[in-house]
Amino acid sequence: MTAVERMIEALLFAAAGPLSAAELAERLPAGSDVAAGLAALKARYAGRGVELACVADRWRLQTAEDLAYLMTVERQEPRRLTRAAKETLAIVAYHQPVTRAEIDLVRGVQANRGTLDTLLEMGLVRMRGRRRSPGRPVTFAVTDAFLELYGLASMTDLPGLAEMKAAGLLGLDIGAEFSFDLPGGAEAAEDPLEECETVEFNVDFLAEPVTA
Amino acid sequence: MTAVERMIEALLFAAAGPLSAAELAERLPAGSDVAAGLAALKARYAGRGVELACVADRWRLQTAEDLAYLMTVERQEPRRLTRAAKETLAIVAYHQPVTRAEIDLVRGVQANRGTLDTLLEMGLVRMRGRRRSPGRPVTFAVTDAFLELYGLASMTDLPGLAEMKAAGLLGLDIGAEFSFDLPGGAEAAEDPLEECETVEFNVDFLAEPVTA
Amino acid sequence: MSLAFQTPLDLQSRRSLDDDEALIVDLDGYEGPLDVLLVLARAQKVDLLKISVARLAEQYLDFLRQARRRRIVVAADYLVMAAWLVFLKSRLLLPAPSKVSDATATPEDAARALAFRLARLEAMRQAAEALEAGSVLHRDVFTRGDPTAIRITPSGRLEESLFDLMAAYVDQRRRQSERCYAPPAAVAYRLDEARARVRALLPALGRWSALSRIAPPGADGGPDRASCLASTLAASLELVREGQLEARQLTDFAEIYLRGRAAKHGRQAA
Repeated sequence: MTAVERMIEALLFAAAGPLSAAELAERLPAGSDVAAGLAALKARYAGRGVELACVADRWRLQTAEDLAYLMTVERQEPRRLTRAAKETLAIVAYHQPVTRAEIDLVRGVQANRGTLDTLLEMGLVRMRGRRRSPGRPVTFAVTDAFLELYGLASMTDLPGLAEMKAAGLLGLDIGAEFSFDLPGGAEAAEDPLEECETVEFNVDFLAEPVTA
Repeated sequence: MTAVERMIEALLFAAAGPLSAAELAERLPAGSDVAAGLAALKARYAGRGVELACVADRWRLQTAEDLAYLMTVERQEPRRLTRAAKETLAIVAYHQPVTRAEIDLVRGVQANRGTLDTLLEMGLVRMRGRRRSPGRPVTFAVTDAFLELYGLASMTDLPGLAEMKAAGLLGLDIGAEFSFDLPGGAEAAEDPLEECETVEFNVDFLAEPVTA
Repeated sequence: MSLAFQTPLDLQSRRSLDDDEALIVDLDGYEGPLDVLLVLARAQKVDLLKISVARLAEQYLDFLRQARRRRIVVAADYLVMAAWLVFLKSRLLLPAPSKVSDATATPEDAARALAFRLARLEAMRQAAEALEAGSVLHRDVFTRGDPTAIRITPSGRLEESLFDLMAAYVDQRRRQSERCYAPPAAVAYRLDEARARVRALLPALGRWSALSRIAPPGADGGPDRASCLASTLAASLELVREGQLEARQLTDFAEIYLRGRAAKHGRQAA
């Protein structure tokens, strides 16, 4: 492989779009034989998973057409939690066991009902029990999958107030009155869920009016 | 070139980031020998303008390092890290999991809070857990993004790691007591996280009246 | 350790320090005493683990002396280090105590610990440089450049960071605290002020006067009119009870009139 061929290969690979022979020549050392390099490169890539194509007088590397099925099928968006989901998850983590009404209290908005359900479906949050308070609302807690996602050994490893301060997330404006209960710490009295309840978790909306 | 090699080549070429062998296997026909395909591909690309590299245990195609001078258009100066940030990053990488206090101990200064936070924000460092020691300080470790940025296949590929280990330089326990006999000490080896956490954590803000 | 030779060595080091003054003038360039020590230790050009701490101490004190001569304000931690080094050096120069108590660290241990810390910091600095010297993404090596090409994202697994989670939590709590309605507490016209004011006005209250004219008008930032009226009325009623004032109201909701009772007022003034 000639030096020019290598350079053309690297340039085409890293370029944001197809490059013409003239554009390549500009970026290569003076006197480089671009045409010969392109021809050699085209021959080298023939029949490979990636090919050198010339479109409208511009050159680009592209995946072989017959392998397109590999690409289209596997195209996937990166999965990130939505902001709402992340916020709800954070509240559950820092205040568990927590009821829907309490989540709404912190989030301020009538939390999108779907958000908590999404987290339940994703297995990051689970129903934990029923608070021994009027309406016996269902309480929620995070799951082992949550711990895994964030690389935590246990809930006591969740970064706390001091770490938030250290990370500069808490300024002086939120000072003395900012605090939260330690996850797994002070537990409000609650009963375990009955078996049948775990299946149909949508039932708990019946409890809402009382706590709201 | 085998069919598997072609497919791996096409997949890596089209991927937005490095792919692990397992991720490749998922997308290839059942029974494909991914390891052999990768090895063959790596040999094929050796010395070319584009090379196959292993970073953070995953594979990616990248331009040859010696051709960096050609990439004037593509070069985006990575966000400049300050000297303190680079040093902190190195300390986290070579000592992980490591606490803030330990980073300060190695550097010999009360770190500017912002340094570690910048690294956290950039995704080069993450919180890992809590040290099982008094105060349960949060520990930090580097991320895969760190390995990808510096082109390291794994944590064992850190430059000079073996030599430092052999020289016993990676211990965190030594040096903490170097304030022997000196009142006040030159170094506070104590962890500052402890106090405020235990004091402020047990307040349950949810117990406050709902509507103020 | 051949301590006898330390003094001449120190003189040499002082001379060499003077030669490259530029190196040590700027205290701002250093990140704390350990950083200074490391720079000085490098000048000894030996394995940091085998450095002469006694000599290093002398160099360090020299450095501080120069900084002071240039009237650079030396931070406390530099001075603490200086004190510690002087102490350590004196301990190193003393003959070893005959009975070695294994509980306390020996000066040699302390010197070794310092040397270790210097070596470790140096190792980390070199590591940082080595990392930077490697093939850094988007500086030395480049991945596929075309953003419009068909792309495959590496995995479908969730990628979240604890930092984001914490930030999400704190954001909400901040918003929540901003949402809390906290009306400014009304400023009340204090009763004792009202009392003092009415008392002071007593001599002028020879005739029936309307409460609304006696009460202060209220002001921006101070107590409002309603509070002024209420407090003045309450204070007046106290004075009525004490017999210093008379009050009357012709009908419900009508204006209240006040009048001083001259006799008692006279006695009060006396």
